[in-house]
Amino acid sequence: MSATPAPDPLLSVRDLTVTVRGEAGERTLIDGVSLDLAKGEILGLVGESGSGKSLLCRALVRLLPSRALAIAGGSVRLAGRELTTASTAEMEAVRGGAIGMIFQNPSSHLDPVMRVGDQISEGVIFHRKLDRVAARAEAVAIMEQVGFTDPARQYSNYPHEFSGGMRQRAMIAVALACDPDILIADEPTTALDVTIQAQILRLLMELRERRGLSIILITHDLGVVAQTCDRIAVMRQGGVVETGAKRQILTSPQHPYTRALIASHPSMPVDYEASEVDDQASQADQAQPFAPAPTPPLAPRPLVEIDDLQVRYPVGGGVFTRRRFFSALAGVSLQIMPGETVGIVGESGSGKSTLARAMLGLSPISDGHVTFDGDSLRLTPAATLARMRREAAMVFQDPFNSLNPRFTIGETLAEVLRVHGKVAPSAIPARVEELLRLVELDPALAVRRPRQLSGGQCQRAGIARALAVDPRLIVADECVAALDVTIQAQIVDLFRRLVATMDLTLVFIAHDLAIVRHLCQRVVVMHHGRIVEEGPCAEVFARPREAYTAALIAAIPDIDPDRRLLMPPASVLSS
Amino acid sequence: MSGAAATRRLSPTLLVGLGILGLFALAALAAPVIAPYDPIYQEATARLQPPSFAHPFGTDNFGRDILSRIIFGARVDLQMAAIGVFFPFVIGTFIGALAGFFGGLVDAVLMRLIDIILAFPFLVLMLSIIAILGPGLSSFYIAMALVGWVSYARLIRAQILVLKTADYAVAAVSLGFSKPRVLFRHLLPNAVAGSVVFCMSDAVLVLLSGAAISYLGLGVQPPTAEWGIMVAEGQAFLSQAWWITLFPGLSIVVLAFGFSLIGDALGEMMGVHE
Amino acid sequence: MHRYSFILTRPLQFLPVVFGVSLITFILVRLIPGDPARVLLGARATPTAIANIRAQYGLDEPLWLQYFYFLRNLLHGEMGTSIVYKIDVLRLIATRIEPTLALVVASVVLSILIAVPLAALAARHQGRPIDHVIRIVSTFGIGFPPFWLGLMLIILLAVTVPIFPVSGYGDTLFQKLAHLFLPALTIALSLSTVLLRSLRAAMVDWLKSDVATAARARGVPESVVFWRHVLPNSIAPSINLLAVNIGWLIGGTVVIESIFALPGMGQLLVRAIFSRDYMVVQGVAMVFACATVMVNFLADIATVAADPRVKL
Amino acid sequence: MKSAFRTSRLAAFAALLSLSASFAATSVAHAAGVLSIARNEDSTTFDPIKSAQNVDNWVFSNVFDVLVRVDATGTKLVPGLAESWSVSDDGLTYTFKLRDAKFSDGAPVTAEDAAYSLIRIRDDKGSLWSDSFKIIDTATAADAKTLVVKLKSKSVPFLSMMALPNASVLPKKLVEGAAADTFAEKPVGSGAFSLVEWRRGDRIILKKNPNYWDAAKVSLDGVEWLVIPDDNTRMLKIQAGEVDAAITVPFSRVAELKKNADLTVISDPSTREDHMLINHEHGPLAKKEVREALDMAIDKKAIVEAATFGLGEVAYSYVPKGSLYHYADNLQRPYDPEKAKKLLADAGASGLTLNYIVNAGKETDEQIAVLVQQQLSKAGVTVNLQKVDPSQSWDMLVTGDYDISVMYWTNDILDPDQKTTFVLGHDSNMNYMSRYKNEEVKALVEAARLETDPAKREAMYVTLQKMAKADVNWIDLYYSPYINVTRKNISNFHQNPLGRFFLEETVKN
Repeated sequence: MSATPAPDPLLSVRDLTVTVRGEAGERTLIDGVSLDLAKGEILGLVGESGSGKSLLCRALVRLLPSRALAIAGGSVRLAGRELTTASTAEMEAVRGGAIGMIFQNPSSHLDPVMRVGDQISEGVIFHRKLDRVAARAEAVAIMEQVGFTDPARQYSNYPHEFSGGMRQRAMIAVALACDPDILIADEPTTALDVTIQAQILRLLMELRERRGLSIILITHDLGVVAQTCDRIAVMRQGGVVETGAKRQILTSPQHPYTRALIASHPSMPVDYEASEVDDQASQADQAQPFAPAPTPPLAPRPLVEIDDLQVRYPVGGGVFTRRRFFSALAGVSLQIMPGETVGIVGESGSGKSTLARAMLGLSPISDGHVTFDGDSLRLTPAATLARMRREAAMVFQDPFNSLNPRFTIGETLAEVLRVHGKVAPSAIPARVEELLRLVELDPALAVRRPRQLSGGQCQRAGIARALAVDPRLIVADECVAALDVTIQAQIVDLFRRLVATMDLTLVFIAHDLAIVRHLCQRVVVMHHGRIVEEGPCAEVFARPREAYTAALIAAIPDIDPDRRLLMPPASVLSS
Repeated sequence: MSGAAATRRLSPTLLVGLGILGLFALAALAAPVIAPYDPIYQEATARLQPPSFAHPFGTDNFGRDILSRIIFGARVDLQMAAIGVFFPFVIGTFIGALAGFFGGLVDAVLMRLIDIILAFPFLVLMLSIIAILGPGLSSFYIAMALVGWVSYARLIRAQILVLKTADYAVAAVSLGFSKPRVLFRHLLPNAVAGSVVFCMSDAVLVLLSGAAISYLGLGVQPPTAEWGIMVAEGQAFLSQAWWITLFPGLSIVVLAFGFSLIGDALGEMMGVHE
Repeated sequence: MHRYSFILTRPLQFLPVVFGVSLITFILVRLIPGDPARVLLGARATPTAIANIRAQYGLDEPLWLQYFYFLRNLLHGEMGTSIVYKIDVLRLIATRIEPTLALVVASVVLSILIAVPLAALAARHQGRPIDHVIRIVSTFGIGFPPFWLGLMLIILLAVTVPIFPVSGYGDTLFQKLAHLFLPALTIALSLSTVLLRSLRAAMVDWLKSDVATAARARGVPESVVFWRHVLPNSIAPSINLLAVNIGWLIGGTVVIESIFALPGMGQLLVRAIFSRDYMVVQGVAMVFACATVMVNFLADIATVAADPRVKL
Repeated sequence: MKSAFRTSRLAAFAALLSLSASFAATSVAHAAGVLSIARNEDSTTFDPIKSAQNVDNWVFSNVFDVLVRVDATGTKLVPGLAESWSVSDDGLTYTFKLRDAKFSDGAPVTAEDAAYSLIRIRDDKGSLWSDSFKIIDTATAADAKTLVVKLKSKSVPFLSMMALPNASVLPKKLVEGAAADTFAEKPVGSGAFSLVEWRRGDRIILKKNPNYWDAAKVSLDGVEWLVIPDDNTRMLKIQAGEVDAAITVPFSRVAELKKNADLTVISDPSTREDHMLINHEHGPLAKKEVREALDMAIDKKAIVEAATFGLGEVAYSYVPKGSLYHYADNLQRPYDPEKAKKLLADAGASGLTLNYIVNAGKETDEQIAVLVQQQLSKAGVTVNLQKVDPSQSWDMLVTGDYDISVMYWTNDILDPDQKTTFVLGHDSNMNYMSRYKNEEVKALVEAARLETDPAKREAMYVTLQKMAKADVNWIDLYYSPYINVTRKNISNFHQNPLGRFFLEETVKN
């Protein structure tokens, strides 16, 4: 599987430097990067956001995103041919013809108003000079290769008519259409669910085998790299800090940054503490090592009780046609005890966010009951909502978007305190400072607006805002999904400390099972608007009862290079 | 993307736009000081004089100094642009915000109302209002407000519809903020950017509507100096005294240019496209 | 197809709009001081003659009853009789629809012919001198009062250099096109600037978009990227803008019609308002309303056709 | 058909783009003898009894004929369809002898038709002229060519009224048999021309009527009346040679058009008089001295200079210059703002503020308003201008919601009685909305109507003109001519003072 680098690499990058002309003069974005890619090799390019990995790959084919950017030095040689000085026409032949690209977000990279098949045959027409009919036949053949079930018909569909996974397949088909030697895959699976991610990664590896492709796989996820690549290059701040064979990098990282990266990865501890869990699944007596279990034994009443909850949205239909509904939640029942930390996992569209919002009375309920500390949202909506607003708070996914961009962090917090009136107006500034310290933010940041903060800082501010109400319940909806792994680890730690010290009940929603495994006592697995499995974390992860849960767990790319990436059986996922 | 960089330094577009607007505003404020003549003073012996040292922009058929009339006209036209935009903006923003935020029946009713007004011939409304209330600027403003709010309402409604699903809006609701607080403190300030940009092109529209109404014979009361009416009245002398129409016409064009530049620059700064 | 099913249901929404327009028009024109009978009789008006005319046209009835009659007539496909022209309003309008319609269509076509190439040129050279020139010239274009611009065009292209006719409407298609050119150009010079700005902005965005990057990454030449990917994607937002502007145009060609002596509905409307010819004002307003609604309807269809994602 | 459409469209586009063809030429594709006239408004109807507007009368005179006509000077009645007429001694019975004339469809014009037309204008529900023709008792055909009209009471102006285009003789058979507006769409008359097509809002196309009784005299093959509302465009249209004539030339354009060697500017005397109405019921305006002061404070000469560009003439009597019984020596108060100020002070009306209703969209009226405002300010009078559309100003004048306003009057009959009655005779319109009241004047108006001796009658009208001036019933401003312009190749294009165009005499070379 691991090919040794050929003596004469297919692609050779030397001292590549990209600069940007700005108002304050020139800045270097890619700083003297050197890389080699052998034929048939998969090179993993790893780094966090802003490390320059995407820009590097664009620079290879000279598709810099702005005219202010320029290749300032170095060379890119493709099979001995220099690309940095090639003519426009030559580059057009290289792009697609020799180097194909796959992008992170297939939804935005596929032309929404052009049929998928036409986008595949477009490159065929330009590179292979085929006529329309022949190009179409070629495109259909490639679509079949990448896993379209009915390519002849699907040729005429538009991108939005496909799921995310199929769109990424289409993107791959577009890149493969002209039979390139090198495939650059820029975060090809980041926007996808784990099970789909596994399928796409497998597809890439198959293609490599079948076509002898060389692949540069850009990703932030070390797990993905561990499961797929031959060699790894770690990037940080525009430069490559470390390159080497996969096993060598993962097992004996040299650079401290690589070490930090590996340490932050929320790997699934395979055997760790599995033995500690016994079979009793009663929720009342959980002695977890993470939480000090502050639950008063005499208060068995659940804080939140959800009973056969249904949420439906109308889709389509009109005057003449019958209205049709989409069931986001199809009968969910769940109890959350005070002081518990519950993780809700599931893939996109499984209804986990809807559940979170319905739980807090933020989504209209079609049927069923939500009870908050004994008050029913159905029976006494006004009073229950009022209580919820005072005693529960939410933390959101997008750290920037969850804070009003016009308010400073201080203003955001102060407003909450003022509205809730739990703190005397004169004491507000002090309380704001206290809250910021609680989430380990420098109080000096209070005067900044969200845009002037990093994602991690914003997320801390978001948590501080949730804490400002002095809540008993915090619902965190995918609150680390948008963050880099090192930041993710810090936020998860913060949550763990807060839960431990503040008598909080936490509902933590995530698609990343590893994080939930780390943080939560109990896990709830959702699929298609229903709960398919729930139970103590350790037990569910160790011995999943449902095939779906098992598939979900198996699809997580582990950082351990020896663990095989399992593609879940299609029967479990198709629905 | 480059929003942060753009806000720090004023773009040249904005500077030129503000410069033009500022120049006219200055002319309007200092009109009595800088205008060489009384704008309504008629000099019987100096009718239809071409531009000269005494009258840089010439005189009209009453022997009034065009330059002075343009300077004083700036007062009326800037006021027209400002008020003609302000009320539609305020009304439209308010209604659009309510429709977008509350949805349901409120939205349905308001949207039908907007449809009706959009389908209503502007001219019927304009001429009727002026006829009913009597001619003059206030009738003009009322008519502009009755029609103009629709554009703003649509813009704001669309923005609110998007923003109310934004996480910070949901967060505000989940924190128990009252509806007015969520709407007016959190959503609206973030929604108005597009409308502020639109204001600038709307101001141009207001000026031109005023000129068109003058052409149809109903505008500002004579002998008030106003550019649109000066162009309209000057048309009678188009072939013998081009300067009567040219200079006020150019004033409208240049002011409109200024507004457009400001609109462009604001749009770029706020990342808004019309 | 399902995406187009709104074509069947949408017309139901037209009814309240047209009804609303008729009601507002009815009330508004009757609030205007002035009496059609007096206008008709002129300086020689005597009270008996006025009363006679008012009775003849039912103007002495209570307002609600007049509106009721109006609606009743409408159900029979009638809009009453013009007080000034003494003929059936619908017949009167029918004689005046074509020039207005032709003018609007010609203006829109001309605007598109002007706006699309210029927007393309500007967007593809964003930030370069040609872009600035196009933007500045087009920004200037917005501010010209149309009546002034129209006259200048006549003086320039019909009198000084007699290429086009000064005014009027023709008999043959060829003549009509010749007569429509200058008025359409007058409108197009301002309409195209609006269109140009919006198109340019969209094109600039799409040129930077992932779609364009992806197309370039598969070796598609820049010009093809532009015409096959950027342009089709940039059109959708402009359709709505165009629809709104056409809506304005339908009721706003009066000044142009008057300057170019086009025998269209705008002129009819203004004369009807000034002479308090209630029935004609109502009729024209309703025709305009229907036209605006139709334009929006067509714009919806065009939007759906231009963007397969859109569902209405 | 479709492909034909497409090719012609393609051809059109090619031509548009190459700009090679001169489109102007295509639009002047008139037959050699067709006179095209540009005017600012379209006709409203072809039923003469249903209109009271000049735009219609102009065309009525082309298409229809009347029993008695007013001559080109506007001072004499001459035979029309009636070869001759006689009046009974008691002044109640008029007998008209009709000439051998035919309608454009070839049917003869009979006394029956004439009688029917007169009864129709008196009795028809849609007639706007019922009041004026109430004076007719009976109208009968004594034989095919003899019409006898009996009046209810004596009326000297009656014969002049027979010259109104609205009293044109219509074919009884066609009008009676047709539905209400069918005849108006396809009119048949006995005038010099007949209607070919009416493209509403665009043009009226007339062709020569071969059955016209004086057809030999008619030189034109046809006439086209084009509608070009914008003054500038209308003038540019004739400058570009796209029409043969353009009427209602704005005063401001005359000097420039005169310089054009291809054009003839024609100035025909009219009966138009512009005057300033004063609301006699409003406060100090009831005082004669105040009105006198206003008359003195208004510099009519300056108005004539600035607003009519010297083309008008200062007015001093309500009977227009050149028309019947005009008194040329009437009083003219000199312009004297100082004296006016003093008069106002004496009358206790210093610091007078007046509400001036201005007709919107009338170039000259707006100019006068601006001039008057400044002139009166010199006499210490503040004038607030209020610009409203003409229909509304009319309403405001009727309800008395005004102090002063400038209006004009053009005679449509030759006899001064009509205007005198409307202006001085206390009739139902409050003396032309001025609310002027003078019993002595009123009695004299009545008497003048019945006086058959021309000399005595003239004396009575002279007295009336003096009395009105003394009372300042209104302020006479200026008389102005009809100003039209034709291309150089057009001759005999004239209007009489009552506005009738004599197109049967016009020649296109």
